[in-house]
Amino acid sequence: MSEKNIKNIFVNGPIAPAFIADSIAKHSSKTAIGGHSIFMGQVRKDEINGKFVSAIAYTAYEELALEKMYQIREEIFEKYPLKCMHIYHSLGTVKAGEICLFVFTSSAHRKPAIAACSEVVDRLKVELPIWGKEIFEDESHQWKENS
Amino acid sequence: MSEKNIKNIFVNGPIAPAFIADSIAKHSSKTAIGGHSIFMGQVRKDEINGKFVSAIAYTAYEELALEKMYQIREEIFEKYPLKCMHIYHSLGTVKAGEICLFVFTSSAHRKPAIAACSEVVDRLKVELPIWGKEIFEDESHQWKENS
Amino acid sequence: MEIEIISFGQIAEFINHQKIEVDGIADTDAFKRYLEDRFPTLKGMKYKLALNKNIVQQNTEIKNQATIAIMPPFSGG
Amino acid sequence: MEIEIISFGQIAEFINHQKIEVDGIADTDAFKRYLEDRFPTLKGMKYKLALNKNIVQQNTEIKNQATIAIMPPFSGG
Repeated sequence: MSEKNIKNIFVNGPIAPAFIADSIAKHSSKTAIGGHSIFMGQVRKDEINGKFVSAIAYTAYEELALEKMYQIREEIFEKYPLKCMHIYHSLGTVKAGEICLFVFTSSAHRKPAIAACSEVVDRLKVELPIWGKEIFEDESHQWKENS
Repeated sequence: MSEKNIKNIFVNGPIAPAFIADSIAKHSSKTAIGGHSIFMGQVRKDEINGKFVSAIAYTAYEELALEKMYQIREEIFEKYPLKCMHIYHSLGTVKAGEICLFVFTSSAHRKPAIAACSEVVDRLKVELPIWGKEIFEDESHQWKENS
Repeated sequence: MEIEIISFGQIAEFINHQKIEVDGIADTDAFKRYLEDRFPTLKGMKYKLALNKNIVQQNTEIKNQATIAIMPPFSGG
Repeated sequence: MEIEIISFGQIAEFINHQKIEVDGIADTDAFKRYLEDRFPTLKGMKYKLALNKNIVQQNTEIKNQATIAIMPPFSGG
């Protein structure tokens, strides 16, 4: 039995703006917070060889991703004086214009929240076993690569 | 007659999470965007000499603030490849736990949005003629100072 | 000449918005001396002036019907 | 011995989840040689292994009933 509190970060399909609003609203009782930083990833309608991306389908090695995210979370809380950190990533299909990633950090003063948010985004792109399949309007696909 | 498109940034009272959600949702048609960065300032219930801050009342030299914000906006768009930038600051009373500042930047890739958002927050705290009066639970007050 | 004075934040607690009729205030340095003389509380405080909506960075000539804002340190955000 | 193979992303398009019965695969380096021999497409690709949910950073011993994940470069976010 693990004593680690491994949180789920995965949601099925896109992350709705109303979900983000709820997440923000929940922090109004946390009156030690002075600054919130949010990053959201949105699926781009990229043009690749004359075809437009209509959606990205995400899959993940979920257990490993959650374990890795747990480690990142621990390290970020060690490094920055954060009050809160929330991370959500889509699985399944997210259409162009929809949100696939939501990272939300909060601290008493603005700088730790901003630095932590940026660092979490950088790290999760590199370290989490998640894959995006870019689906074109003609239903052909190619596998996304993070640059 | 000025040809400059000077945008208002001021809203009366706190900035509602639902307003932020609407702002996010409006970007789903902008499918060249890949990353959004948001900063939100929240009023802290600080304890100062045994008394708790219950709210901050904001006033501004509005015309000068909007002119200055226009300059900052121009310089930030010059410096970073942004798709969008939205800024809102409260005037009047904002209670502890409520949001008084909302900065929202978007770009094709994440780094410009994140860097621009952070820089705008830094600059507006230093450069915009806005004043916060911290109101305590006993209705006494002191004037906030940005550190 | 006529100068309109506006004030903000903590300074608005002891300097009201007002129009003054004065002579011999040729520039912003002279205006600061006038102000600190009339409102001694100001001497111990940090403040900036804005002349006709431009923040004063160096001593600047004041013309008739100028509007001068007296601004304590900013604390927005 | 028995090894469970799971695969992700582009690699899942040509390597299915499967259990294999093999002998003589003592470590992850040997497993890679086995894989690339059986699935030549893999030779031209970047990929990482995870052995029992630990990302393989260096050659590691494989024991019976191991689960090995074959993972192309990550592209989340």
